[in-house]
Amino acid sequence: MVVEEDEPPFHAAWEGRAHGLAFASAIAVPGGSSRPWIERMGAAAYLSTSYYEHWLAALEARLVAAGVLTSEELAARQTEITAGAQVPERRDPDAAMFVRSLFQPLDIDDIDGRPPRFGLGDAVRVKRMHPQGHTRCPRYVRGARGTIALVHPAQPLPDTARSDDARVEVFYSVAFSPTELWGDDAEPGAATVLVDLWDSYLDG
Amino acid sequence: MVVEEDEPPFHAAWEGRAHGLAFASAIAVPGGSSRPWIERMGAAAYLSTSYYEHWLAALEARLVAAGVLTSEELAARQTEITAGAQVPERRDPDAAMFVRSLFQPLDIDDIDGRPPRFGLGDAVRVKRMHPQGHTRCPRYVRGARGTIALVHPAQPLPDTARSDDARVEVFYSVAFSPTELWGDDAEPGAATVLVDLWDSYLDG
Amino acid sequence: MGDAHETAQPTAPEVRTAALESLLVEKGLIATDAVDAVVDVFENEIGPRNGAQVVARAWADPQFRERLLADATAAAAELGIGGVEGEHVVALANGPRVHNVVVCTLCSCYPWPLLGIPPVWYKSPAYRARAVSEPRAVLEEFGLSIPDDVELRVWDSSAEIRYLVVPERPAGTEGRSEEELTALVTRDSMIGVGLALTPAT
Amino acid sequence: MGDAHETAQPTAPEVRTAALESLLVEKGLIATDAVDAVVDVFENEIGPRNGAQVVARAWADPQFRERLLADATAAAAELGIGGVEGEHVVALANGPRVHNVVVCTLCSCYPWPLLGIPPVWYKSPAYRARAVSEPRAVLEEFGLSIPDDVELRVWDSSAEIRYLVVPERPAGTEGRSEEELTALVTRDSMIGVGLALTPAT
Repeated sequence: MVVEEDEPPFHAAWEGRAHGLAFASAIAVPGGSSRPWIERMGAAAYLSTSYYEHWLAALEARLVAAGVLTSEELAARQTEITAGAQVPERRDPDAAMFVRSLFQPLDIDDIDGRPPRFGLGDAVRVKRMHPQGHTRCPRYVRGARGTIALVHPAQPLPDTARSDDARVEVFYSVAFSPTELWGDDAEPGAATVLVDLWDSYLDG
Repeated sequence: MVVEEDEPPFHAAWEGRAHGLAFASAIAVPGGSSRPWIERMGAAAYLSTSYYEHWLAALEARLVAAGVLTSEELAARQTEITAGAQVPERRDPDAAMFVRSLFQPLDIDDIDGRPPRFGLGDAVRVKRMHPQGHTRCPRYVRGARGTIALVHPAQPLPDTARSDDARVEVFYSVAFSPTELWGDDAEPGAATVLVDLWDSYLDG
Repeated sequence: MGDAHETAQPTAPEVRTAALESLLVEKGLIATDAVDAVVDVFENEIGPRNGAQVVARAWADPQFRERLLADATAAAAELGIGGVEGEHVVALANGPRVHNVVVCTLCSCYPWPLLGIPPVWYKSPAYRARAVSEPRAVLEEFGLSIPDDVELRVWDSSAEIRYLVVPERPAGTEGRSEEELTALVTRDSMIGVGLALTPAT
Repeated sequence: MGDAHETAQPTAPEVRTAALESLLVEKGLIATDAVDAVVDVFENEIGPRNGAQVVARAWADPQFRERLLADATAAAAELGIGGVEGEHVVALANGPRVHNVVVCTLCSCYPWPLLGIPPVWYKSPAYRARAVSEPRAVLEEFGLSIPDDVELRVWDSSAEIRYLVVPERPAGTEGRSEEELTALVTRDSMIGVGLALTPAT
């Protein structure tokens, strides 16, 4: 691991602006969470660019897909910025106040969903699967047997967030033994890997 | 799929030279097959460079690791080439003849190895594993159940080729049903996926 | 496919960011001071000091510790700490027989209100892959040796819970103020790749 | 980690190749004409025409077909075809109920002496991933529809066998010479992403 001492939150001014753009928009940035949009970058681009470049790519893609901006507008404005154009300013103290409120304790209502199919200690097996779109089921646990360690309240299932069939599900912290995941290549020593997995990923 | 009409074997002269360098060396290029060296490039570099750039990276790495060249020599020569230096010539008709013979039918001796543990039709399960180095066991079959469809003669196991414990093993074409591999996400239609897997990857 | 090396020079991210902000301001969809506010929040208001206050309170107040382990979101809110990416927090208590460490293998989920922006190593493909496959080797690189008989629990925060590790209270801190205790709680100790500082260090 | 965008401009591959050849020649470890020979072999001697000759012979000669399906390496050698990456070849016969297609998911293994250098798409991450997970969709993109009741066999050549698909002999080719038949056998039909040409086409 390469660890940076006294690492700042943002390594360049643009990173902070990019972070801010994702939250400060007067409209919700369309298209749900940014993660599925980041995945559309493709593995080569994803792995060879930095964290905030992923954010930027997702922001651009979502705003273009929603019709808020066009690629041509973006390209033209980039040319103007390169030529020295300044970013215009617009003040809206209420918007600034609202954004600050997002980083204070929030009132979150519980979401109704089907009751959990599994309880603490139940043995489960993660389904083998190969979804085309975004999923929150990591490959390294697919097909593996584990045990329910925590049951969490229902939330919107990210896999279906952008589909017509948006679902709400409970999810679980599922405990796996390292040898179940990695066979003889598991590291020695007492260990448990706990992965948060949604109800529909699991078989009893 | 993007398919190129009338695709040439090499898309640029350097690709042919790079291909040739891998076979035409008077010494065997050290370090076994190039694949483990290509994997050392890392995923980001691998996915953002072309096939022959992978070959080049592996060639450079193997020759440097074997002490045939140093990185400094390479960098210095690259600078000279950029400045217009020509590649010197050296003729060796015997070497050229030998290289041509590699692309004629070869006399390959059988290799002795332990007899196969499995026979045609046997049910097997691919081990879950997480090897640190090169392996020929694709992730998408790990943990899956299949059936032996072909038994192939023993060969050196690539996973151990560079270790002190180099092993010779038989391998099999193992037949998997798509639903075993991909669950409900399997494509409809009659299909079998056959994967060539080495003896030690399998449990009975 | 495979032609990435032939594409034009990419536009610099600072140019792309400025172009985006410029267009959104022009369309009246964003306010400069709202973007400024986000930057200010992350540069000056939220960061590991928030999590450290929560941990120090748990060390100092056994009843708060109980509430924290039962419902960390509510317990943090008692200290005015919460918000986006901290809507559902679970606290994981380290002890003599158990050490917890957190990773997000699928992206870099992180409890922002408690710990701020994740460090670059937390977002790196190497940490995200190795923390689940060879966690003891990773922790060794952070200078942390977990004996083989201590259960190492690796939490992959792949859904909507964000985890906060509650490190063990160091020996020799009896009678210290909450303020003094807070200074001992490092970011790394709340991810689980480190321990709390001892007063000597 | 994650800093790829900040590294210096990479050295062009033609410069790297020339530097390597230059140093190896200088050290007496390589001969220019040996490198020339490899380029010549792949540009002028081996390629899909070799495989096509093997397939055409199998269409024309039932006993050769039997030998090919029993030991393709030996059968190809009868025609003087063989060498590196063709040491262990298995021939897969298509038929009315079975269609075979070949991929190498781990790299791009390919029967060089029979088919030459693999095309770029065969080496692409997309083909290598999708050929095993959605082969019918991939074949559709090549213009090939495999009915749901025909067994599609996808062979992942992940070890030391190189596979040659023997396409079905097209109708209306009775009495054609081996030479004429050879012209009907495309590279794609020997990978399994196409069929042999019919004389009309």
